[in-house]
Amino acid sequence: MKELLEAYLFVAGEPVMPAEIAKTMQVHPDDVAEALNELMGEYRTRDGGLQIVRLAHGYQMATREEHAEDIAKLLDPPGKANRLSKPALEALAIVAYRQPVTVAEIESVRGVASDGVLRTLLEKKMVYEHSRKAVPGRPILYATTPDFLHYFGLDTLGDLPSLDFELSDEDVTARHVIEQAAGLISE
Amino acid sequence: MKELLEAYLFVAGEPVMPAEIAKTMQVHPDDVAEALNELMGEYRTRDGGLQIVRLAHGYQMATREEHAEDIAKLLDPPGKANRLSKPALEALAIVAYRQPVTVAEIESVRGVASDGVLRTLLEKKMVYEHSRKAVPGRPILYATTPDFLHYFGLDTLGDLPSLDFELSDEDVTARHVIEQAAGLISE
Amino acid sequence: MKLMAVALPILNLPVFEGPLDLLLHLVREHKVEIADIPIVLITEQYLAYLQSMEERNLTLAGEFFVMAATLLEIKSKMLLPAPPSDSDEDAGVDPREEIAQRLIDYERFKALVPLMQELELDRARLFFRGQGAYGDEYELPVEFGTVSAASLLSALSKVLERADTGDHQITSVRRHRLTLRLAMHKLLACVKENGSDGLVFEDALLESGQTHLDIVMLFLALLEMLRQAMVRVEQAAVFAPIMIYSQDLAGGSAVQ
Repeated sequence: MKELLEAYLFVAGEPVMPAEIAKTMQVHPDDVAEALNELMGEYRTRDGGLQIVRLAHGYQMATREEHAEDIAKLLDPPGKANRLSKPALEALAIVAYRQPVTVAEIESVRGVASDGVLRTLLEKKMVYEHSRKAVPGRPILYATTPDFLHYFGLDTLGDLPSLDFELSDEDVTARHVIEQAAGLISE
Repeated sequence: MKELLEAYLFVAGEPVMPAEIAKTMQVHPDDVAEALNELMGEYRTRDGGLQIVRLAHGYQMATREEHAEDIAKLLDPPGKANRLSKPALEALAIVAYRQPVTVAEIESVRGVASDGVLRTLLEKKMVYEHSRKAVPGRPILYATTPDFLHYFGLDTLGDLPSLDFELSDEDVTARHVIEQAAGLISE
Repeated sequence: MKLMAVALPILNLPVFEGPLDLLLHLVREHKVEIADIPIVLITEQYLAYLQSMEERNLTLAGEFFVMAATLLEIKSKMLLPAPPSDSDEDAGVDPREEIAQRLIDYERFKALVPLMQELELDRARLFFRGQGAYGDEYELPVEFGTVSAASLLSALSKVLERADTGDHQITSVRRHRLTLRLAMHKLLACVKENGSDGLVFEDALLESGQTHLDIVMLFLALLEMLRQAMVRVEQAAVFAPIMIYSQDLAGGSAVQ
């Protein structure tokens, strides 16, 4: 159980809730919480590069504070070509074609939480906070930067490859609806 | 050093290269490789939920094989991953062992048109256009990518199974015939 | 009375990837060495197989016929009396040699396929950090400069495809069209069902909408419903889940 939890903490990449794990694995939530606390203690005793922290009602695996500067250096060394992970590329593609767009809109297309990758894209200066959407909550709308155009060798956004092909097997109605939607979203 | 490397392996989310770390941290690459190998051994001994594996010329943190089913359940991935088809694997094996290689060369081994499977392999980033062959028509030469190594859990091309393996269950005559043939082919 | 479907005789023929695959199968069936193919017999069987394929109206690729021609050529060479040899080099050449070499070469690579499948499956048992966000398959990050604008498009279409093949995918022929009115109706029903708990925005879009057209439609419906003040949308904090509430319940929740 503890080994599995350790593995799951690693792959999850977000705070892990004992209740959710208990439900999926069909065990008691208290057993999950107990195992997680035990694991947390082990990590503290081992004194390695990682720790387990309690965050937002959950447990999350994280690096230790003292390595923050070195990690930042290693992740973004000067002169090293920037790299984009698959999730980041997916999110960027959605921003590029649907901009300006909110995180919730990106997530609704990708089907997974996307605030993390969006933060990466902001850090890499691929997207910026364009404006706020005129709906309750006024969520941030993101758009691509001139750096984005530069990296992808584009002159203007109009140079992006046409989205047409994706509709190839759909009929004209679908095309019409999506154009309508694009119009509404950009309003 | 080892703690920092552990932390970096965790956040990197991709295979980390000792040479790159050494450059950023201004230490000797051998020291980095040594610390990484030590860490790898510690993880093996500890027998927890995680391991460090050698993949695509680097070191990457990953879960242990025995938790695969449970992790998949907990992650609830949006659909089964697509595996490569047999024809695609056949073509890929030819590229892997004969690279760089042209489509015509792949076809001459397989005896069937292979541009379709090659397109799939290009899309899946298993192969890339390496260069052009210096013959009339200058056909494209294909080679395997780091993604190929990663996808098959290999560190280097040297980790590919030896081409001789298949003789293990054949008789000596067959071995003799094939050796003879191999001699002829290489001539 | 219903017509009974006539059961076709089951021909238990394996599917062959190509002419070499078929030829290798025939050679293996006779348990002969590749270098010593009984060419007359094999050629006959090869042709018989092609014929049976044609009778079953299966389209045969040209490659199968090219191989047939090659086999026939070898056969005729084997049957002809050896020409008086002018030179020593000519004398020893077996007309089957080239095809034998190709078969040996092909067999080696064919044998690699199951091994590669094994490697593929073993590696798929490893999960990496943030795997949840990768969807189906982990991929190495791409380097800027090697990423083309076309890869953006393919990334987008992959996401849309994934949205298309959700768990609740309808296997029947997809011809239904979610109209805007229908989408609004559906969404409102969902919102009302959730009552004062509210409906999570993403759930609203992904729960019922399987095709990307459906998602777009539901999204459109939400915008339209907001415009008509049929629903209220709230977000507690940046990045917090966006909640949809029915306006009908506005008074009800205030009573508490």
